[in-house]
Amino acid sequence: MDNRQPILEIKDLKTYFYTDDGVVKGCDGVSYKVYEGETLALVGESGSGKSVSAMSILQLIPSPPGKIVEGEILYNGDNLVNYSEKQMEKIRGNDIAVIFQEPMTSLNPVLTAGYQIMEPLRLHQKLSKNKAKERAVELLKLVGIPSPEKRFKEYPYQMSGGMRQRVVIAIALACNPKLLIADEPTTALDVTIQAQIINLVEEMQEKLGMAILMITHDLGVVAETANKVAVMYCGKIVEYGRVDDIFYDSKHPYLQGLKKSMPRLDSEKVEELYVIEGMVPNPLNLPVGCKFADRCEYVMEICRKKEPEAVYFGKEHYARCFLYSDSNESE
Amino acid sequence: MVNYIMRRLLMLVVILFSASLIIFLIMKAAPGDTATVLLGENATKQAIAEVNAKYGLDKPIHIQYIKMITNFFTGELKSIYYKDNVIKIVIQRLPATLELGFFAIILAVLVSVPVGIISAVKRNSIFDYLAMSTALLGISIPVFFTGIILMYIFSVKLGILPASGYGGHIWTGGFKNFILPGVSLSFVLMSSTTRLTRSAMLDVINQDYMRTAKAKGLTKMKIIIVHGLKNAMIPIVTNIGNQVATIFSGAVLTETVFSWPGVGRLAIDAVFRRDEPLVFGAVIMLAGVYVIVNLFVDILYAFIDPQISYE
Amino acid sequence: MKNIIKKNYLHIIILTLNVFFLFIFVKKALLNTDTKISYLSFVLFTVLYSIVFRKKMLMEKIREQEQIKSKWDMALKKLKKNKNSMLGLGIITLMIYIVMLAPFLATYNPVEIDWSSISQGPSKAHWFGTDEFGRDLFSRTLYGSRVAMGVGVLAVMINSLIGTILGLTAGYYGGKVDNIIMRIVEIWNSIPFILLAIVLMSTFGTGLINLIIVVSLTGIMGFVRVVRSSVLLVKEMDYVSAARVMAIPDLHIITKHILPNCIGPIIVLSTLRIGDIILTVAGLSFLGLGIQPPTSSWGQMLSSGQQYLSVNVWMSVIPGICILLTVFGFNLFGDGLRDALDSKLID
Amino acid sequence: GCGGKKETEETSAETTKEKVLKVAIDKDATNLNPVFVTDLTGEMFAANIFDTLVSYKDDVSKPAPGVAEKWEISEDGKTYTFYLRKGVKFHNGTELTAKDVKFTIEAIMDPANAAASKQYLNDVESVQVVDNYTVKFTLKNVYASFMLLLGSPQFGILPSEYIAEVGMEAFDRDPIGTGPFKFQEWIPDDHITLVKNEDYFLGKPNLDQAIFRPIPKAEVASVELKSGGIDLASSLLPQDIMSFQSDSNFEVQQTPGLSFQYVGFSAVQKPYSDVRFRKAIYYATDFDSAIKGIYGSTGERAYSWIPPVVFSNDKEYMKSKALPYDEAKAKALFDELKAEGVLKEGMEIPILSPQDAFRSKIATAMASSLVKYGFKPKVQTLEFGTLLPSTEDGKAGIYLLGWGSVPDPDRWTYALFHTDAGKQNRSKYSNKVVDEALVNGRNTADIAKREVEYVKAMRQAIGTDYIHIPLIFKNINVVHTNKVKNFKPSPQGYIYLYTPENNVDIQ
Amino acid sequence: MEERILKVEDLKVYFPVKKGILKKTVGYIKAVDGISFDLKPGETIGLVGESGCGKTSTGKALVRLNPIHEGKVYYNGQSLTELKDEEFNKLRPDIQMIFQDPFSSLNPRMTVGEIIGEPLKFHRKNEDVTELVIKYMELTGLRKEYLKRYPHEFSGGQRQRIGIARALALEPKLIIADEPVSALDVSIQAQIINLMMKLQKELNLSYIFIAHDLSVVKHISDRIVVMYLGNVMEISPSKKLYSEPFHPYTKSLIASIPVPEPGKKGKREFLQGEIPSPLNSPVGCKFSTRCKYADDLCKEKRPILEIVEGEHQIACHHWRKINNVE
Ligand SMILES: Nc1ncnc2c1ncn2[C@@H]1O[C@H](COP(=O)(O)OP(=O)(O)OP(=O)(O)O)[C@@H](O)[C@H]1O
Ligand SMILES: Nc1ncnc2c1ncn2[C@@H]1O[C@H](COP(=O)(O)OP(=O)(O)OP(=O)(O)O)[C@@H](O)[C@H]1O
Ligand SMILES: [Mg+2]
Ligand SMILES: [Mg+2]
Repeated sequence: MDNRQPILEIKDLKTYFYTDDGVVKGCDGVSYKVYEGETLALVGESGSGKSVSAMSILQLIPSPPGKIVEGEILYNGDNLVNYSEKQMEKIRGNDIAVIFQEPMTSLNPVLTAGYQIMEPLRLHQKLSKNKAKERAVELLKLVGIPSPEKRFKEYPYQMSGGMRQRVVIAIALACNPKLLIADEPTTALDVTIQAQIINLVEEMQEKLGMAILMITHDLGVVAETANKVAVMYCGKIVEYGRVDDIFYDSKHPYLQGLKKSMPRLDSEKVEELYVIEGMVPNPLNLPVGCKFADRCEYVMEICRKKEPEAVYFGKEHYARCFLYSDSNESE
Repeated sequence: MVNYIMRRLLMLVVILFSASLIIFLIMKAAPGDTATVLLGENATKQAIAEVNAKYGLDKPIHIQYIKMITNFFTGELKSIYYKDNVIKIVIQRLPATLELGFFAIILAVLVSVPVGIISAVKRNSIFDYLAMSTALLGISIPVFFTGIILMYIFSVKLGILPASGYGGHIWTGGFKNFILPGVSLSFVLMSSTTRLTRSAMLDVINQDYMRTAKAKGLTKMKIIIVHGLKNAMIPIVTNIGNQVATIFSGAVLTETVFSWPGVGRLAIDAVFRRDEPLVFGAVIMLAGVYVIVNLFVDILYAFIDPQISYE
Repeated sequence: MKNIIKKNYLHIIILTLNVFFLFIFVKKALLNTDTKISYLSFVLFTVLYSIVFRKKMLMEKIREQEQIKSKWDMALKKLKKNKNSMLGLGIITLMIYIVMLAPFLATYNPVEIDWSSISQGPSKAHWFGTDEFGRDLFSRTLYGSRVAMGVGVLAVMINSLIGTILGLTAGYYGGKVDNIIMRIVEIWNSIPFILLAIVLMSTFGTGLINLIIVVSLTGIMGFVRVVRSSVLLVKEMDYVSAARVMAIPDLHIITKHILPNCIGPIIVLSTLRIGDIILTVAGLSFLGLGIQPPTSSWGQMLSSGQQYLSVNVWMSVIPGICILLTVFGFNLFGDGLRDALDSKLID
Repeated sequence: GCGGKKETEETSAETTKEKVLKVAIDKDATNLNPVFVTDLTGEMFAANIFDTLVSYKDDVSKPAPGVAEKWEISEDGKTYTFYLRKGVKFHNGTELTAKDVKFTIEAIMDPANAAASKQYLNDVESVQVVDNYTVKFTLKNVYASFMLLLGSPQFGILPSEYIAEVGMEAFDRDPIGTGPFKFQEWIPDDHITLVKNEDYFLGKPNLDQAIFRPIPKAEVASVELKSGGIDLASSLLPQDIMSFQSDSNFEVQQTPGLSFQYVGFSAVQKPYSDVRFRKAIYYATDFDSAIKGIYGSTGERAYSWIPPVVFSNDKEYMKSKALPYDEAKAKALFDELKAEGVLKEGMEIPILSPQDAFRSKIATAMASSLVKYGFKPKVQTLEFGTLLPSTEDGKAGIYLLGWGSVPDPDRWTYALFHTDAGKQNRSKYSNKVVDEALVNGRNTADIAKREVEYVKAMRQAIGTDYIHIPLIFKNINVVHTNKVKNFKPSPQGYIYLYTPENNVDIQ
Repeated sequence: MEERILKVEDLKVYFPVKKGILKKTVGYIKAVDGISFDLKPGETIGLVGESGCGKTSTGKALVRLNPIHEGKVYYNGQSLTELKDEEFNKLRPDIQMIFQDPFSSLNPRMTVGEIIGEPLKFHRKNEDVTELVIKYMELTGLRKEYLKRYPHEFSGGQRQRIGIARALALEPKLIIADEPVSALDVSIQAQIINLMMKLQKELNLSYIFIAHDLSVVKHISDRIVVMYLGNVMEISPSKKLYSEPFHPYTKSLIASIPVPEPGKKGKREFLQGEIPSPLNSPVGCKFSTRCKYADDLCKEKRPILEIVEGEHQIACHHWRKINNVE
């Protein structure tokens, strides 16, 4: 269906952390594509490698201990893995921008909001101080901050969480990036603010036509924002597909369980929630075979022996689960 | 802000007088008296009584202390030994101490902040390792020993620097005299500041906003200087504020070794001579410097850390 | 078994060495009270060491099965990996041995005067040379370690005790109590310490006990600050709230919940303070307020040796190096400990 | 007088090649007014800035004319008449007259000034101005050392008019006298500068300027001497003096001094009051070696109180009474005392000493030897403020102190050995023979007769009762670079920059 | 009148803002500004609202971890607010609390056995502590082998179980659970929610369940108290909350929650602006600054809780108008 060239394509990315206690495979063979004007959502449990795979794109992984050991990150066909630090600096904040999860800590507390917005403008677009200021105020207005001239001079501590997150977004949008990586941009916010922010991001996407890589663990947010979804578990994508596939035709037992175990506002009261027993395995000590095997209702012998391969249910919908491997052999 | 400073200054007065009271009481508890020391071994009883009467040393302790305070405020407190106004005597020596102290502090900051930053940025490199070991060594040597060794090397062997003494204000040609005492005094502060800068910088480097800065495409240098340093300055400044006491304590030793005409040496001599008014004055001044520098540090915060405002 | 030996070779070496020392020094042990006490304390040390070692092995066995590491285990591992702090620990251990075995290692009586050989350089008869009284510097250096370590450790114990109690009280009760304690400490801190020490020592005399008391009153501010701020951190933890909701008495909360969780910074700070205190004592010696002669102390040796720089550099260089090494050792170790326990509160 | 004159002085020194002598002193002066000086340093400055009626600068044994050209002493020894030189000018140009002499003496006697030297003027009844150049003193009693007193620097003649003008207080810090050098500036604890008085009535000093720098640590003074920071220093450490002796760039000068150090015992406290104990201690420590080892060449072993430069030199006899180092005898005496129960095994024996490098080491040596006899000696080195009061009235069992005074035997003995001397008699020593001899010595003017009395006193107190162990008469040691010429040390330890016989010069 | 285990009347929790060396109080953070609700035995009441609206402050005030500025709290008819500390301490085992952060709520220096056993040593002195500890561990699904382990050896979910076991061991009647599942992963949340519901049935507990996730609250609670800036906006039986929200705030709150069904969005109208600071909150209705129906009345007069019907209460001047009710 998609013959367009993706803006970003990640192929078999492996980012490992070499810690004192052993190797943590932060993301272990992840592949996905992001197209212009589209949103790809990464969902999954805490520690499943969502952030690591995204941060690898801009080489923002703390190193040491982190290291990209394998794979390609193709941005418009160029492999970013081979870029030098100098080349990366040109990409960061300019072509690809990031919004981080914590609005409280991702702004520098001792610099004014205005200064922080002006920085990428002056750096990448080489604007003069006055021009940059004009543009920064414009950006503040764009992200819906009332009385932007006043806020321009304020420090982060003088703003509420929602406002700070808007500033972060303004920074990210400053240079009209082609790709926006949003790492749980609303997790720390209240629902009413979250709704505002999500709306804002969508508006921006419409206006600027950028691609978004949205990381979240809230399926509600996924449903509202994403075109495609990648579900991660223990450093691997266990299921991938268009948003409808994921919500209405999910295949992987983990995803199915996850959906069932969430209480829903719009449903009648059920006595007991569905439970995925057990817990996420220790990243230092991952089991062989399917990482979900220990918690899976349908676990089979083979699951504990071999890593499942991707099984396709359509052009863009696949799951890594042995439950389906037979029926799809032919493909 | 002005309000805040006023209030702090009020506190300062309380602190100073409590500090001087502590010293005064301990001194009063000590055996021995001022007159004997003043008149020397050959003094007669009558002479001692006369001296005691003259300086009011025969009055009850609380009266003596109150008199001392009132005299201090009216500017009439006189040193028994120097027979001169205590405030004047101390103020005369204050520049030497302050210049030396601040010279040492500035020297320490100039050396240790860059070294600390480089160490943090190049963590676990040979530079880091060497810098940190040297810094640790620096706080492991007694100040007075460093002093005499420096003297032997730079004055006797190399003959390039004056060994001791104060050659006038640092800006009026006395600079050469500042080098040896300044260096030996700054050692302690240098060591602790280097180490602190490193750890503060490491802390800052791991903060989210540093990642944000990197994600903007800023160069490493710019990230460290613009985004890192100002944040790291907060603990560094605190440390310097806390170390002021150490610096001035250390100055007592340094001043003795380098024949430096400072308040520390004056105070020690005054204690040895039981010159109570002078001890009183010196303690008030030294404690005052300590408190004021700390106040200054607090005010400095307001400039570094926008979250702090003293309204 | 092989594994055990391989993992614990250091402890085994130490224990063997101890037994070896015990064996060869047994004859000298009954020489005088000094040697008797030293020998006994060494025996005690060895026995304690073996008990702790055994306990550790037992614990290890249990832990090994479960593959679980506590915070302390992780800290220990981190500490062990840190070469610097291991060097520091090595120096400290060496010093402890010297302290305990000084009478057996000394070649002369450290206070024995020999006017016929004053201020000599190192020789076969006197390995480190002699001082201005013709006393053997090697023996004096060995004995001097006792004063340095003794004063350091004791003073730090008093120091940390005072600091911890004040910090705990100020931090836990807060409000007025906090305000009063902090003001008092601040006043105390604003008096330049050396001056205070001189006044105190001229008032109460210059004995060893007085010296310990006086130096243990230094730097209380730092201690109180660190303990207080870590109490403030811990106090906000929900487990303290939980304890209060469950009507656990205050004293119990302080001792069981608050104190154990502030112990890290206290240990680190204590280690670092030992070095400071050894230096302070040396500084006081320089001003003539140190340990009283004829007891050999490094500070005294250094400051009097300094007067003989033109005659015999060894007289100052040797105690100088000893002070430097010991303080360096404690600082290295304390520093590693700080990193391992991750006590950011201490700077 | 204080303040930044430094710069001008340095630049001018370069251009005109001024002769500047830089001198190390161990302590800063506290006051430059002779009336108020209490220590050696202050006296030294007074001696260079002021003149006294008579002078002992070149010869301590007899008075030479000073401001007074000549003088007469009445038959009964109670009236002294001084005839002043004409044309002696203060540094501000006014002439010195009898009025100034009277003013000076009265300033010292004024209780409001609480001068330390007031105590020596108790015997003065009046001072009279006879005419502008004649002044007459009337005494209550015969006072043998009166001339000596008038020659000491505290009695430097003050300019009465000038003081009336500026006030005593300002004068303390910015004095003018008649002396060979004028005061120029004083940066406390850093330096005091004197410049030459071109119009000095005895001659023209060679030096243009002298800078005195207080250097509290003797080892630093040596470093300064070596590095050229100073040209001349006294009171260096013996070991440093030795190394200067072998250095051809420096000259070391010695002269017997007027100061003395000793070990004292309490005469009223057991066991110290027992002469056997004192003797045992004398035997137990090798004082000869210790003194040699500790003082080096900076002094001469003392056997009696009165220094050889004064008189009553009874050295041979007293030396024969000194006890040699003898462990066996010491042990025997200690054992005897232990047997009697006077001493106990493991007894604590405090030894009080000042903090200086010499006496504290003697104390250490004594303590080290006492350990061997089963005692617990406790050396306490105290600063003077504590030491002096704790050694009063026989409170201290064993103490080390010193003495320094003008060259008169009375001043070296009466206050210390006479029963009624007061708290100066730290041992609380009391002996009839000694008392009698001291009183006789004091009230006799004939030198030969006095000598007999003092010999008697010393033989009793030291040679028989061993109430003190005399240690040393300290030499005055001065080290200076070869560039310094014509310098001669004085027994009092003063540094005279100009005397009629020695006009110090520097090349 | 039905029996009430807890009754809160006009509760106010203020934190003084102090300034200067004399620590003069210059104002108050009105964390909780007059709320009322009650709780039946065996009932669960949910407290929801945005961050900073005073949920935790309310919970902590009930167990005296926060000072009560004004208002009354009755426990089984007995007024708690008047009790002295010692008397209150006797009642403490009855009212227990479970905390949000499973990491900071357990003392890292104590073993699980000690953590659960500690309160027992003081309150159930005569019984075998270890036995009791094991009993409660098993009740909350912890294996008894864990007795000697330290908290860091457990996952978040397990730690939360330890916290629950510690609270249960005192045999409380009422448990205040402050966001017990917010810190947990979705797949673990369900385990804890189920456990809590199971225990409630078995032990006849009453819960005050604090959360900001409306769907979780709705799932576990019988009634829901919607708070905004220290005031109650609406109290509603949980069944009615989603279907019939009456208060404009509740309406927008529900509308803001993303629904996990693609394509279902678009009909939302969400709240503008942000919550005012509790230091100087609006005089009238606290929600008036963000409410599109707000008029002068709302700005001046604070609405009181009115009964809509049965257990459904609302604090709004215009609720009838807005919802077209007579
Ligand atoms: N700096 C690091 N050092 C060591 N391990 C790391 C580091 N950063 C991440 N990891 C590990 O990599 C794995 C994936 O982490 P990642 O941050 O991508 O998770 P996530 O899916 O973003 O989770 P969350 O929802 O909590 O943000 C985790 O096991 C984590 O422990
Ligand atoms: N100890 C305290 N001192 C001062 N202010 C406090 C204190 N505790 C809470 N507050 C303030 O009271 C208000 C309510 O806080 P509270 O913790 O009750 O909110 P909450 O509803 O639990 O929020 P969250 O969802 O973030 O937990 C907040 O503005 C908070 O800043
Ligand atoms: Mg993440
Ligand atoms: Mg809360």
